[in-house]
Amino acid sequence: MSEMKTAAYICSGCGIGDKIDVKSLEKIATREGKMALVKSHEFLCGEAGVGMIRNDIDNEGVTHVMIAGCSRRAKTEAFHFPTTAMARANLREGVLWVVAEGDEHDEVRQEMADDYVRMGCAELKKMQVPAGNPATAQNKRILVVGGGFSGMTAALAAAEAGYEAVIVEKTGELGGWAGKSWKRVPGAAPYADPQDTGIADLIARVKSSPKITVHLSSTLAETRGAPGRFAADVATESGSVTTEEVGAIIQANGFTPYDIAKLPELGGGTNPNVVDHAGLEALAIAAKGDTIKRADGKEVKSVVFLQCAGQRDDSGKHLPYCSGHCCATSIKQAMYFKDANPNVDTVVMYQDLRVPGMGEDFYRSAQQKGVVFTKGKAAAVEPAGDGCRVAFRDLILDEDTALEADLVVLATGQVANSGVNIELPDDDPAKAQKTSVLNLAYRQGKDLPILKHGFNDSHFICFPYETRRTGIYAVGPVRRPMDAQQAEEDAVGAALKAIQAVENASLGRAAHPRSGDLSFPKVRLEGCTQCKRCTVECPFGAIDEDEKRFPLFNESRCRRCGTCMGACPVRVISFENYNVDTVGSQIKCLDMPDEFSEKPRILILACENDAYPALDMAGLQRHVYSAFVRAIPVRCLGSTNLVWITDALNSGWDGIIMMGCKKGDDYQCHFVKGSEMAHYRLSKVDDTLKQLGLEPERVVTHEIAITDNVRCAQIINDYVAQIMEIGLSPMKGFG
Amino acid sequence: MTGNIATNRTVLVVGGGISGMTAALEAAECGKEVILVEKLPTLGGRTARLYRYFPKMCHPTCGLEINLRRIKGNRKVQVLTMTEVVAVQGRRGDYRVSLRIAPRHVNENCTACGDCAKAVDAEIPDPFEYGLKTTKAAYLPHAMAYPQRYVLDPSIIGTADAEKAQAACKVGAIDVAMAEETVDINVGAVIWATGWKPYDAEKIQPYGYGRFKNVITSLEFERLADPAGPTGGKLLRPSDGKEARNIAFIQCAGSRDENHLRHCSRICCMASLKQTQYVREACPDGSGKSTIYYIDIRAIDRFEDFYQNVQKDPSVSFVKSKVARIAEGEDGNLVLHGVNTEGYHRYAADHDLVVLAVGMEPEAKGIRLPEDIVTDSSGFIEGSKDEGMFGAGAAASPLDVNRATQSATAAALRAIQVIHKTAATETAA
Amino acid sequence: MAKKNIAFYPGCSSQRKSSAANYLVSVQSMCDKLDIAMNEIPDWNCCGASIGYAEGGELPRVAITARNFALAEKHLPGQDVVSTCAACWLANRETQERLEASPHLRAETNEALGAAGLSYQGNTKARHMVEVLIEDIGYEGLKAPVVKSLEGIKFAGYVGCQTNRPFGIAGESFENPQYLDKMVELAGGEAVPYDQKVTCCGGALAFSEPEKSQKQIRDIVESAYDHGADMIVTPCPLCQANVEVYQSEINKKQGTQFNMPVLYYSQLLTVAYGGTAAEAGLDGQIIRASRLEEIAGK
Amino acid sequence: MTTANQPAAYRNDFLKEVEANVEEGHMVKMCMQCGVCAGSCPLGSHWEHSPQKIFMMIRAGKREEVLTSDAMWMCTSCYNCIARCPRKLPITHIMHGLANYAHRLGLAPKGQPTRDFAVMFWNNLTKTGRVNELKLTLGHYFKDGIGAGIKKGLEMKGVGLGLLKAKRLNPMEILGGHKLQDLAGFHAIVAKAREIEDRRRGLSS
Repeated sequence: MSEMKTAAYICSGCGIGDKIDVKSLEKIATREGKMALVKSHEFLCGEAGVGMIRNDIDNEGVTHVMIAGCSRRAKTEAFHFPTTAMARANLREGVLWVVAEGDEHDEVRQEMADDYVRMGCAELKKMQVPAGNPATAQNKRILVVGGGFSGMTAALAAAEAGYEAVIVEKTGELGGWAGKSWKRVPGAAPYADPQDTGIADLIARVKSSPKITVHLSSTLAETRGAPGRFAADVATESGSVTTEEVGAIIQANGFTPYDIAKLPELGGGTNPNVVDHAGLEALAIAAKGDTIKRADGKEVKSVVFLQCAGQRDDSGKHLPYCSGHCCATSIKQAMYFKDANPNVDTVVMYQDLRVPGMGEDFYRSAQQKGVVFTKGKAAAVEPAGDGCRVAFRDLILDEDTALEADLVVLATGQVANSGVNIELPDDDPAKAQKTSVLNLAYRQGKDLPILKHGFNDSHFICFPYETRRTGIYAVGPVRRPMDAQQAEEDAVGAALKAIQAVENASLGRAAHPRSGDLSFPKVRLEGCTQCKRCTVECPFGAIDEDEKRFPLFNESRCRRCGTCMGACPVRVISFENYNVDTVGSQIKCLDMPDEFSEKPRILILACENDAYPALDMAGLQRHVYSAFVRAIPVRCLGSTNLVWITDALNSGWDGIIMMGCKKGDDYQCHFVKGSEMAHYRLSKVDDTLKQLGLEPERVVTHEIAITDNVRCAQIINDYVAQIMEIGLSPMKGFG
Repeated sequence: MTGNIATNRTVLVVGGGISGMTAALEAAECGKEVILVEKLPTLGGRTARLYRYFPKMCHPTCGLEINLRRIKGNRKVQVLTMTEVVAVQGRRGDYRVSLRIAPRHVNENCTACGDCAKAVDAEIPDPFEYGLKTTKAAYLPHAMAYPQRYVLDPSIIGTADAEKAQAACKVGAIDVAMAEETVDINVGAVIWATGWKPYDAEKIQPYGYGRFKNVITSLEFERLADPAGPTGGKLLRPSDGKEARNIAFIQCAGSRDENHLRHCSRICCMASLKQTQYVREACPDGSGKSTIYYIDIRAIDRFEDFYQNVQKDPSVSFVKSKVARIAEGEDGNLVLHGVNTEGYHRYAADHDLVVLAVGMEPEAKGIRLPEDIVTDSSGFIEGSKDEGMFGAGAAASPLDVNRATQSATAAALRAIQVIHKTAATETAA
Repeated sequence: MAKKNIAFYPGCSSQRKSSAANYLVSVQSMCDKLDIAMNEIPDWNCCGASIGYAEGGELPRVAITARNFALAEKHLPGQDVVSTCAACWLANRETQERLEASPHLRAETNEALGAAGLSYQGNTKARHMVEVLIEDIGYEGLKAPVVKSLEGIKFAGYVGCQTNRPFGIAGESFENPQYLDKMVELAGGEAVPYDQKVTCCGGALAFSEPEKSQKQIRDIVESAYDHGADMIVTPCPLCQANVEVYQSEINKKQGTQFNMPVLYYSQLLTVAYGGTAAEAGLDGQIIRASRLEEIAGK
Repeated sequence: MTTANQPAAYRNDFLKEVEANVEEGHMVKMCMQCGVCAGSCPLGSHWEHSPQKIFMMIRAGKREEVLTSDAMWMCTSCYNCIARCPRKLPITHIMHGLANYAHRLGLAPKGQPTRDFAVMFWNNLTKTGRVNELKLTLGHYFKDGIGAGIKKGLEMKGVGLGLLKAKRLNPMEILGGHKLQDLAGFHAIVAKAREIEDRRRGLSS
């Protein structure tokens, strides 16, 4: 890297020059910021302004640029200098638009702008343009665990885009549950009849694809590595082991039907004439489109489907969730009977009929065929005569009644084959009972973290593939209960994410949400005390431990949130463009007014994803807040290192507001646990405050949503008032 | 047009809502060139106008921020706003697409400083707020608008207001003479992520939307709940600005109805369950009451948890009934007439605000799609016969956001497959 | 040659000296002014009305209505079959729809008609007089002959059921149809907002379930008073009869003081077109529309 | 056709019977129990079973309860239910059809006033081809006997006199009134139609 040459550019446009003394800012950038070049411009983001910067970079050897003007979120197209380190001082959204208008505020407004220029310069000098990983991982094959409908669809989707795929299937054949079904719920207009499962075609395409390798009767004995360089030991039943080198993993190992034996009151496991969906599919396959016969050979003349059997249960005995597909599946199976013989009495007993979207057409079609739907809740299924007697509450006719049928089908739910729940303690018997699917050689556990009810779903609504293990994607019913139509979309989507993961890995780029980021954590191992906080706290399981028990960073698993950096008590972890010093130097560079100035200084550490945009938008909408605050964006509140807090307190800051995302069950932190970790660490700040003889109110945290633009202004103003009441920090002048 | 030159290796994404942005970004982050066109002046689509998402009660703009940052940081995605597709010719792997770009009258110089808005007098119904408030005729579509540039409403072009706006702009961003442009581009695959529109509630006559002021749509209710919305987040009813305390949510307003939309719109049950929590939040003293009138509550998979929690909420009650009709009382209150079919109980229930959980209709319904495109009976896009064009998100099916982005991700791969095959064929030749 | 020729199907209530005789009289006067020639279908029979269902069943009802079409086709070829009565129009339209939809039903119907040497071809169109006025003459055309203004009289436009549902007049809404209001206004009167526009008067159940029906009627009249109406105007003979005739009953039983004239749109238009009270059938009102009579007398 | 008194619950027998014999009966199965019909009926508060409930009872096999219900007889033919039904069930017609079927089977409630009136109406109109309003009115008043008829007639005297005065009730109708020229043809059509329909239903006229 060539020698650093810094330059500061100060924009006086958008009214900045009218309210703020730009000459003073220039002076500060030169004298205090020690910028080699300092220039101002009345329209910096315009062609001439950008041209000026570009020229300095190209011809004057400028390597580091500090732009003081609008927020870092604005004018990103204009200020696009990818080879140059850049810091932005937010004079517009952060000062001009939020400080109250009027001459009486000129002084504090100017001080605020002055400080932001100081901070911008300080940050800039500690930054480097990320050089990227020189040794990126290049394997681009996709491993698919599970050879059912989802798995085969995913493998084919990858192959069709030019990527090799490896399928590892536990059983001796491809096809999964769909392969054991007579037909599937229709996935295209007119949504009137069951359609062919398409499984035979999928199997044929998989087998004939030169890009797909299939391992049958195989499981994963161990999976090591990271995106772009996974090594998976594929063990066959016979004991032989093959190692497959792959770049990304799709986990599509499906579901297990909820055990009907757990529903004895509905005849499950006790009555031979009570089956589940899978049992009925077997009977339908045996019938080959003809009249369906029971296991005992009797032709079924009447059948009842009991929906939500062992599902939507709030007693804690059965599955609490809805499996989503069962209404359509029962409709499909009811059609098996009606299509073969319209005279079969076919009743679907439901509580809420759940056939979203075009499923409504499928529902209508079943009614057209004479399937009777009734809103009711079954109480008991007992043997009666040659068949069953279903006692139920008829919710429409408002009576307890009963009906008789030759066969009862229980619409039980899907239980995810998600492997081990890694969050459980090792001695938990529930953990011991489960067999791992992926057998990841990760510090943080063998399988994907479970979101809820045993499914490996993403927690994010906007980002359904954001699992907590980069480059590993759960798909199909292991991710969320679903039907074939959804599984198909899911599998194709997951294939894309796997492809993206290998492409990212090959270039050393971060995945979402910091997609494209080339920085990655660097660690000074000589300073490391092997405290393991970084490995434990990493939300993405990116850090292992090497044989000497030092942290081993797997860059292509890392999402660049900086939680490890925040966790590190000895501050040996850093990013080239974001580190303890980039923030620390900003905290320490202020022109701190003395204790008697009545001008407190409040530090805001704001999550760049939500809180900082909220502050920006407070500005955009001109919600006035105190000019005593100085906001610094952080990648995640989880990257907050406690040294920043102690540094700030020691430097005489009067208060600190930490603004992060919501934590808890419905967390909104983009890095899963960052916000929670920050809160946890801060619970220990009290000791520091006590040692310094400071009030606990000097450090506060708030959960801020991106919509909280009015609220964050209010929080600031209330806090400043509170600090004024407590009094300014006695620490000033000691820093 | 500036930036990338489109080729038959380029993916065109039509629609800049969450599905379109997702499809564009997922393809671009796999290394593909993408052109993303949006009809409106800003990206963000319908979801940007929602206050919160179910089931986490998180904020749609949170994901929007991330997606915008991805777009800002990825030069492979080229965004064209105020742009519509007017024609598609050619075939899979080699389409010629005509784009029509409407004049924004504000160029790239715009810094979003707001001087033009101050200068202009004319006000228009704020499109972002469904007209629940007005905005200046020179406006930034919303706080997170991208591109962050103002727009001049066509109604002031040729008036003194436009001149005033131009005079007020210090950076020469306003171009009153800007004209409509037509551009032809070459692309290999097209993803239609044109999204959905709310079913026209006025057509559901017995509910009196458009006749009774206090009958509003679920989308309008989102704006009322939003602190950045027209009422500052207070649930004020339109007739008299009184805080609504006894709110009815009518499910299947247009959906599951052969007089209106044949399909189930999937999201509305969860949307109303979510909105009951806005009511709860708005009335911390517990004085807020929500009543959901439904046929079936369709809270599938773990959404069931959310449903069960709402069921436990004493401020929310459920009536299994499709409301027959609504009558307006003198005080602006509304009387809902119907029968609870669980056991047959007739009601005439008084509410101070009625929210219609309006159904989703494909936005593309009614606009001319290329002939090759296949739609289902409700007008949702199934894809093109030549398998080079794909529907994504709510353009393809009534989907919630999570499933829409999933669908968009899948569509991105399908488009990549087309590009891959085109490239392979051309290399081979 | 008249501007327009129609095959007129009066229906039982609108025959001479029947309960809607005043409707017939005023429609005739109105059509004269508009140059519409009403050619009565020779030897037409009752449509069966809705209430015919219990004894009639489906096919006999369809068959007797089809007989009227068959007669129109035979004697008045090419002319639309136009009714003034809601029930007649509905029966005609439903019958036509079903015969179009089901070849089986059509065959059975023709088998029945064959017993009288008739057959249904399906080449006429069943319409309501209001449709002829709005679609063929147009509001402008309806306004043209107006010579007297009904200024100062407030009307509640009561559409009722069967002129409105399930078919309704094209372009109108089920819940808030506007055409009566427009007719009132083009005649110079004032149409008051009215929330019982499409409420059911009880129909034939006015006979069999008088208590239940009279509750409906009470709502309809009361709301007209509440909205400041002087008179009610309607397109339906059964609505007219029920709402007018039972006011005295309701007064007697419930102590109300209803005295609200209930008129046909054709009566309003006839007066506005300069017709006499007799031409407008105003002498057929049980509750006299004195203010309208005054205007007609001027 | 099954005519067992109490068919087993949720067996298709009665549904099939309805589909075969009731006007538009094939649409009963399409109901999704939203209840908009029940809430739309002007006389809804007076009956025991709403249309949607009747449809559920048909599917549940409650033959006797359905056919003896008074619900169908409360229909004013206002068509609100038809206009609003999201499944486009022709509810008015189905209710009429059920009433007709129950009546033809002799199961409809005895003395149900609308049933009586409806029968009278049909007989009145088929007699001469057109409705004789005077005879219809008188017949209706006197359906419960002379005494009740006179009482009812006196009660409604005002109404009758009003119509008479307004020349909207013709006392001469008592002598015959309007009558078709080809009455024989008309009767032949009615008879033939009924014969065909009864044949279809397996009933004898």
